Amino acid sequence: MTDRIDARVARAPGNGGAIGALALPAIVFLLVVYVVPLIMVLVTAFTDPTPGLQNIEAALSPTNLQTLLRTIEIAGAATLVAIAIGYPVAYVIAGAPPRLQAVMLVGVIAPWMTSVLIRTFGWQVLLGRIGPIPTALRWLGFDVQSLLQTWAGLLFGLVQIIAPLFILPLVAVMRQIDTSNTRAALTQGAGPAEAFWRVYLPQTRNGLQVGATLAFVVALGSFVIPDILGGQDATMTASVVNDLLNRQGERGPAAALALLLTVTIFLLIGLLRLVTAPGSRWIRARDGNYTPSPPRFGRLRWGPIIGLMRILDWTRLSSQRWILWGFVALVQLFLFVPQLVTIPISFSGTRTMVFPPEGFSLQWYEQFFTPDWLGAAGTTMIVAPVAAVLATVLGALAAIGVERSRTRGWRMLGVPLLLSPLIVPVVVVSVGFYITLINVGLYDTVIGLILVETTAAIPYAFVISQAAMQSLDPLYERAARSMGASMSRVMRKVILPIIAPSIIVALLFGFLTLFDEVVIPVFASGIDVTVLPKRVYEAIVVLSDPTVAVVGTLSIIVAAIVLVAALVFVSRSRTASLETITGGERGR
Amino acid sequence: SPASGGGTSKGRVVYAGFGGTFDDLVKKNFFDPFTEETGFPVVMTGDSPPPVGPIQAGVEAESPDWNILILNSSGLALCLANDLLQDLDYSKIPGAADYADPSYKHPKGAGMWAFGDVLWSNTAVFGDPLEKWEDLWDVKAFPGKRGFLNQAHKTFEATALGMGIEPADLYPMDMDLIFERLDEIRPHAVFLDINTINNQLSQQDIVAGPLNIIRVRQAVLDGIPVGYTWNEHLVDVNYYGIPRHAKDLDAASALIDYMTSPEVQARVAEALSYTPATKAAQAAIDEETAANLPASEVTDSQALHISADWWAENGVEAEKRFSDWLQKG
Amino acid sequence: MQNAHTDSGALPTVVASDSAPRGRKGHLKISGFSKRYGSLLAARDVSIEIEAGEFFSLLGPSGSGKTTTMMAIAGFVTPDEGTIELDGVRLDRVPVERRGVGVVFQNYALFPHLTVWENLAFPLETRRVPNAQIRDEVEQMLGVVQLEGRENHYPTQLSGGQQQRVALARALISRPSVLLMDEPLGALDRNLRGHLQHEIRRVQREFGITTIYVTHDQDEAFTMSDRIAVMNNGGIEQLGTPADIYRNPKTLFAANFVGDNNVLQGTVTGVDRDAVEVLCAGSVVRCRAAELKVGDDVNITVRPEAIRLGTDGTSGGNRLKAVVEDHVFTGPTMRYHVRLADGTPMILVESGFDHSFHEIGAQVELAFPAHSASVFLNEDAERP
Amino acid sequence: MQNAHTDSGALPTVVASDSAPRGRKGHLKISGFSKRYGSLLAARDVSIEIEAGEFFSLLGPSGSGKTTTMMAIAGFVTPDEGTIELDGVRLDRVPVERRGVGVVFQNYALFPHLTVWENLAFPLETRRVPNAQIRDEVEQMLGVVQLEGRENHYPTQLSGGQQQRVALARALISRPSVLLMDEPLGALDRNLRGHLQHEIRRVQREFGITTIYVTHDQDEAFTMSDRIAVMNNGGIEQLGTPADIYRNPKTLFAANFVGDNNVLQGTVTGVDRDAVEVLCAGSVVRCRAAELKVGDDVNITVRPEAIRLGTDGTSGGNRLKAVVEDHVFTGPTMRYHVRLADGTPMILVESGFDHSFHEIGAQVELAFPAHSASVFLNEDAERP
Ligand SMILES: Nc1ncnc2c1ncn2[C@@H]1O[C@H](COP(=O)(O)OP(=O)(O)OP(=O)(O)O)[C@@H](O)[C@H]1O
Ligand SMILES: Nc1ncnc2c1ncn2[C@@H]1O[C@H](COP(=O)(O)OP(=O)(O)OP(=O)(O)O)[C@@H](O)[C@H]1O
Ligand SMILES: [Mg+2]
Ligand SMILES: [Mg+2]
Repeated sequence: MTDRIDARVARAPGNGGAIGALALPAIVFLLVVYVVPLIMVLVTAFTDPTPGLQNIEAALSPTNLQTLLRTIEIAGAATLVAIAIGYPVAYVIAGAPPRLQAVMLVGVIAPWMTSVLIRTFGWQVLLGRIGPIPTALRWLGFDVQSLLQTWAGLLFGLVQIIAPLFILPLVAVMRQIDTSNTRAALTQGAGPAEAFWRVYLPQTRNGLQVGATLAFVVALGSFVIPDILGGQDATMTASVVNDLLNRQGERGPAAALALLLTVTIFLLIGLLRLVTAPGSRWIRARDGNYTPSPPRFGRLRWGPIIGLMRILDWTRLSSQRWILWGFVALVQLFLFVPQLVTIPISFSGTRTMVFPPEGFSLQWYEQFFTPDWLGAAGTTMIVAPVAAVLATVLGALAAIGVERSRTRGWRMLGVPLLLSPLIVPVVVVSVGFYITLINVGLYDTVIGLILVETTAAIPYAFVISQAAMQSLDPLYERAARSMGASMSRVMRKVILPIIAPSIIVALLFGFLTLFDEVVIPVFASGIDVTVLPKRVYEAIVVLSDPTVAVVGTLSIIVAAIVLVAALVFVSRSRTASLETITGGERGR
Repeated sequence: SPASGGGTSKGRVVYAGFGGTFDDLVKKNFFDPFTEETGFPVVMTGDSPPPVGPIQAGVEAESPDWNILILNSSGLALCLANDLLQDLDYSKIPGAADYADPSYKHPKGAGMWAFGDVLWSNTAVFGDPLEKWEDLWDVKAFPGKRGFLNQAHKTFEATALGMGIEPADLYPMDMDLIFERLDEIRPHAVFLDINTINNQLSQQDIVAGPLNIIRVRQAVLDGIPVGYTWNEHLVDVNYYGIPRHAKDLDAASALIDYMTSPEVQARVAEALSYTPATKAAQAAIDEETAANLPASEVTDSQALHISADWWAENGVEAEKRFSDWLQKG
Repeated sequence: MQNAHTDSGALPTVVASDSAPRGRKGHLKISGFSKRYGSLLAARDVSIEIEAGEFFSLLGPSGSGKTTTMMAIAGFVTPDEGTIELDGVRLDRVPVERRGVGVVFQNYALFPHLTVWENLAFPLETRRVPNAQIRDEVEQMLGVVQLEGRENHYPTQLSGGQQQRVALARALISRPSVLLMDEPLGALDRNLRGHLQHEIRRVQREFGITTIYVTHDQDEAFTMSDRIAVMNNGGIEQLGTPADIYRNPKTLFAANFVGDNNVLQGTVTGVDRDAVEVLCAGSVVRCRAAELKVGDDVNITVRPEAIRLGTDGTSGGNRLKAVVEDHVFTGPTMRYHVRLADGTPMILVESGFDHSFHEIGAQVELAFPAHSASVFLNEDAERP
Repeated sequence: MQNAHTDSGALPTVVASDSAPRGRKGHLKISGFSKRYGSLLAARDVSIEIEAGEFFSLLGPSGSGKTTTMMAIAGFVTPDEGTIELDGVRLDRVPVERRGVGVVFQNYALFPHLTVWENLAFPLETRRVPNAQIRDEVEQMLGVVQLEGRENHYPTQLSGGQQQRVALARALISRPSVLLMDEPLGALDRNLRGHLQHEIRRVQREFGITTIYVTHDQDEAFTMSDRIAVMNNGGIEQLGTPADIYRNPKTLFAANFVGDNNVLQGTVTGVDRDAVEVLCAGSVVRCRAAELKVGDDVNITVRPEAIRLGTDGTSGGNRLKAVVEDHVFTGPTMRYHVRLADGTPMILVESGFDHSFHEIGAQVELAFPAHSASVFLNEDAERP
């Protein structure tokens, strides 16, 4: 395949090589706002307190390596669980009629409307010794005390956070699959389960890979949840970094450990091939022509599983759709339950946050409608949307540039850079943000916060738009060009409208991410500029303030509004809408 | 935002507290009257222990967010080790002259009061409260999940007492021995930040452990079935310090002056259930109140005073080893 | 995953075991099949009985319900009404994978993650054919569809035509008792299509596979089929042998859809036992007998090749005067577009290697026998 | 954003301004065009000159380089060698959107986010045609392709045939000076195809649009084209008018690919000015003159429709005895498969409404004139 790619094409008619320059704004933005602070932090690994490699040596201590291993273990386990519960959900969503599909997708995304912290708080309530889940388990005769500070508890929390990240890309890929080949398998004597295993599953490999990698990476870098739900036996490396940095002031060792974590994540991703194998359905030939790429997925011939599938088929169990639907309903419930807990607690009569709550009062609502909370909410409603729009514009342009440029440099430079804010644990760079913002006089300002928060949303915007571009048949662009449209007109009238639903999804994702982003504001905003997540963080982690339950309840209402809006959007935009959520055209 | 007071002309106090019930009480009883009296608004942020990383970064950038830090002996040691604090001008703190003990008067930290951590336990689980630290290690007689703070400070003392060491022989502490004991309790315990411990106490997820008396007492008031003992309660001092390069020094100084003034010190016992730092204030406490204060005349026989000296000397290493131990998993 | 029967144990199965003798299996009977999509009746009251081993074509324009009917046989479409029986077994509750029906899908439906070889081996593997035999059969099949040397390519690496050949091979390889083909040769060029038409027929005869073949190409349907059903708007317009349908269309639609036809409008002036006489373009035209009465408004259809052309009078039944408007060389034929005196356009075809040649503008006389002219009442004079 | 040329100001542009008179634009000249994909020569030394207003077809089997050649004209494929000129302007450095070339893509390429109406309006909007005129032209075009009432549908809501008609309309609507069509009618049924063939020709003539038409359907190419290039393996086998190619094939490939043909093997026994005599299946067959010498091994091709068939001797040049093996009714013709005495199979076609009928097994005599038999040296006896 390598002989097909050739930089010579820059002179050829057709798409100009210059289209890659669309990636430039995002790249420059990230270099300035992201890479510079990051380097400032990482450099301290070798300079603080004295120059040398002692921090690196310390970071490689057996304890740290053990923690790193545990981090991978936990993140891996959470990812596996997310796959196990997320795959059926994605499958059902992809096969559902458009309306239902929209509802279910919103159902997957909606939990993101509620702060991670609030959900974690929900889990705390649900999983505690006298919480509903252990109580129910005891009632069933299991010897459980508390699920808090156990692996199980941690997995509950982590999985709930990462499941949407896994599900959404997978749905996008599944929607592209032409189900007639599953039908063909049926006519060839394979039952539904066998056909699924041998024909359907292999075709979803791209989505599995991207989704699982995203989920895994986010799990690897998390620390708020493991701290609260996992306890000391589930300490993850990012927690240690945070601890060293925040509580012990050991900046050099923290940077060294952060470096270790970052390198590890990059290596793991390299193994998972997110960056190296973008999974495009099209291969650019040397003249900028496109040919479909050969599949990157092989066959699944795992004898015992095929045997199992045959048993499922023989017993007709695989035809019982209600089993699948029942399971999916349970998963959706699982995704929603922690924030539902906040509704009763928001009416709690006392400060103690227990479930079921004691007494009844509206005091926490009164508390929320004070300048303290409303100010934070107001700032959030400026910072999150503006940064999300900025990130989406930059990310989408970059995706178009990277995907349509014939110069490989854009991809090789752009993809790792654009994804790095997702990959490098945010706690690492946040200190850098703090220092940089102080130095340029933007610390504790709305503009400064918008700039640095934008970096966190760019990867989502990029990944989602890129997926859309990869499945957008270049033929449309050719057709438009042959009708006299300039490249800019093709962008405006063809590419952007076709991938518009994906861009809206990217925008939504960016907004939700930032609506919930706590680590960056904890560092990059000071006393005067406070955003809701930071306020929630303080309320939960510091103040034990049930006002967070009010925030949780209100965000459920906002999520419901978004759901209705999404439905309206779907019914308005007819064919385009979900048809193209991350893939331009129907399976061919 | 909390800063809506602004303080453009007059300056303001930005205070790094511990959060939770404690900060609520401080605000209600001291900061609100302070603002009323002096016109300096107080912005409160909370985290426990103090966020050394951001403070350090702020100090290095010569523009820390905070101008008042509340510290215990371990926090003070940590800040000193990183050279984050500036010398206090005691000439502007007349109240300090009346300190009951010279240890309250640190060059970079003005003592406010003595506070205490007690052994608490869930009475719905155990009936009567546990009585001594050894009970905490007796997982057979008293099964259930224990909750400790995720810091060496005070956890070490509780552990040492838990292995039966006499309070008089406590210092210097033998860290190796302490970690052995910690290893024993580890499977039955969680080690979390104070606010999470507080939450889990309320949610009755943990059933016993050491915790600040204010928080324990609030839980009792909230109707959570917990009891506690004054036996071998751990006593430490809270200091107010000012970071180097802090802004609005006059506001910060005014607060320290205010907090050490006789009128305020006189209210400490009632407001916080802590023992005030000045002789006059201590003398004014009646017997009945004293029985519910840490290291008061009544309870002092049962108190164990945390050694600021030991922590100043060993604090950094202790915390480091402790977080390593925690991390081991 | 496809349908929700609850009592799974008692399901009938139609797949013949591998050791059972092949041959007279595959008697298919569709009775009163109807399928509704929303307000659209995609199939209405379709009844067809197909003998074991018969080659049966569904011929009709786009959207006429061909695929719907076929998918009902395969089991992907659940009939709203009607039943389908295979060798006396009602298929209602037989799941797709046990029907023993091979399908070539309209859009190939190849497994994109498997190579050509693996695609072909798939149906054999599901039936647990031993590996050595799989190898033999796949190799043989590759030969049949002329894809030797391509076995390690993936579908996306093949041309459309090659993909369709793989699909065909894959459906044939497990020797089903019924083979359904939905326009399997649509994407192929003429020579290959001819070759494969022949191959399909050969394999079909060899194994006696009952075959239902969907096409909208009349030539293909005629060349290959024992019988044909002409479909329109979800219903069957006419069912019969190719010659029957061609020479004796039952409806104007069938007359028009199957092969080229000239349509003339006229009024019945006389009816006798052997013929109907119609006044048309100023002349009286004798047509094949039909149940009509004098005064009826009618359409006459005459096949282009039934018309002979000359400047002088030649023998034959009917005669009409016309002017040559255009002539198109198509290779084996020369096609003349002419116009009658009243302005009606007509087409006629001269065949053979050496055609007569008439200049544009030439006055010619058209002659065609009475039995080549069909006549229909004007009511159903809608075009498809 | 649109292309990477630095000196974009100096680019030649080929689009005629809207006020310029239409008509004699569109003279296209391809010289020595070659295109290589890896080791595969997708087009080799293709040279074609197409007159303004001509209807030119590329006819060839799958993979013969038709699309490649067409895409080079459109500007999507960069020639490795050779030049393409439109009205004397070399297109090398003219970007796609300024070539003024309309394209109907092989797989539609309709914009999925636009309705039929919006798809048709797109090229007009690009050229900033006033709204009122857009409305008129779109409406007219909808009529041409019989899609009135569908203007608010999205492409996914249309059948394949309807989609292709929209694609066609979209390419025609901006009246480009060259129209490229890549198998535009492949997915349509026979009647609609005929209708659209006619429409395409009408529009093409009306506006004098130079048209290059890719197809692998010989009938279509013959019916529509002024001239045809027969392509094979990336090269042009023969270029000429339909009748020329059909009657006088230059290569065995052309003889076989264009129309049905019978191939007989033989040895030259005599050469004179008017004919070549070949010994073949035991008889001497007179063929059209060719540059051969006695003793050459040759292939003879004879069109099925050139052969007349009878049990008795009929007039004509050559005579061969044969046995009827099969007969297939195709509607306008009856096709006989016969076998010569030496075992060579042959096909012949009887046309007309009333065919003669010969039973399977009947002894018949085949007669065909010398000028209907082409003869080729045996070297190039490879099949495509
Ligand atoms: N799943 C479906 N939902 C709604 N309408 C359908 C569905 N499947 C088919 N139809 C409609 O039913 C009618 C018959 O469709 P069918 O596919 O059987 O036609 P066809 O004869 O195979 O046409 P073609 O030659 O274009 O393949 C069409 O109008 C089609 O739009
Ligand atoms: N981008 C490409 N990369 C590699 N090979 C290509 C590419 N495009 C075309 N080819 C090859 O070049 C040859 C000619 O292809 P082309 O598409 O021109 O054929 P075609 O005559 O249009 O065939 P069809 O009738 O199947 O459309 C084929 O063998 C094809 O596989
Ligand atoms: Mg169909
Ligand atoms: Mg092509």
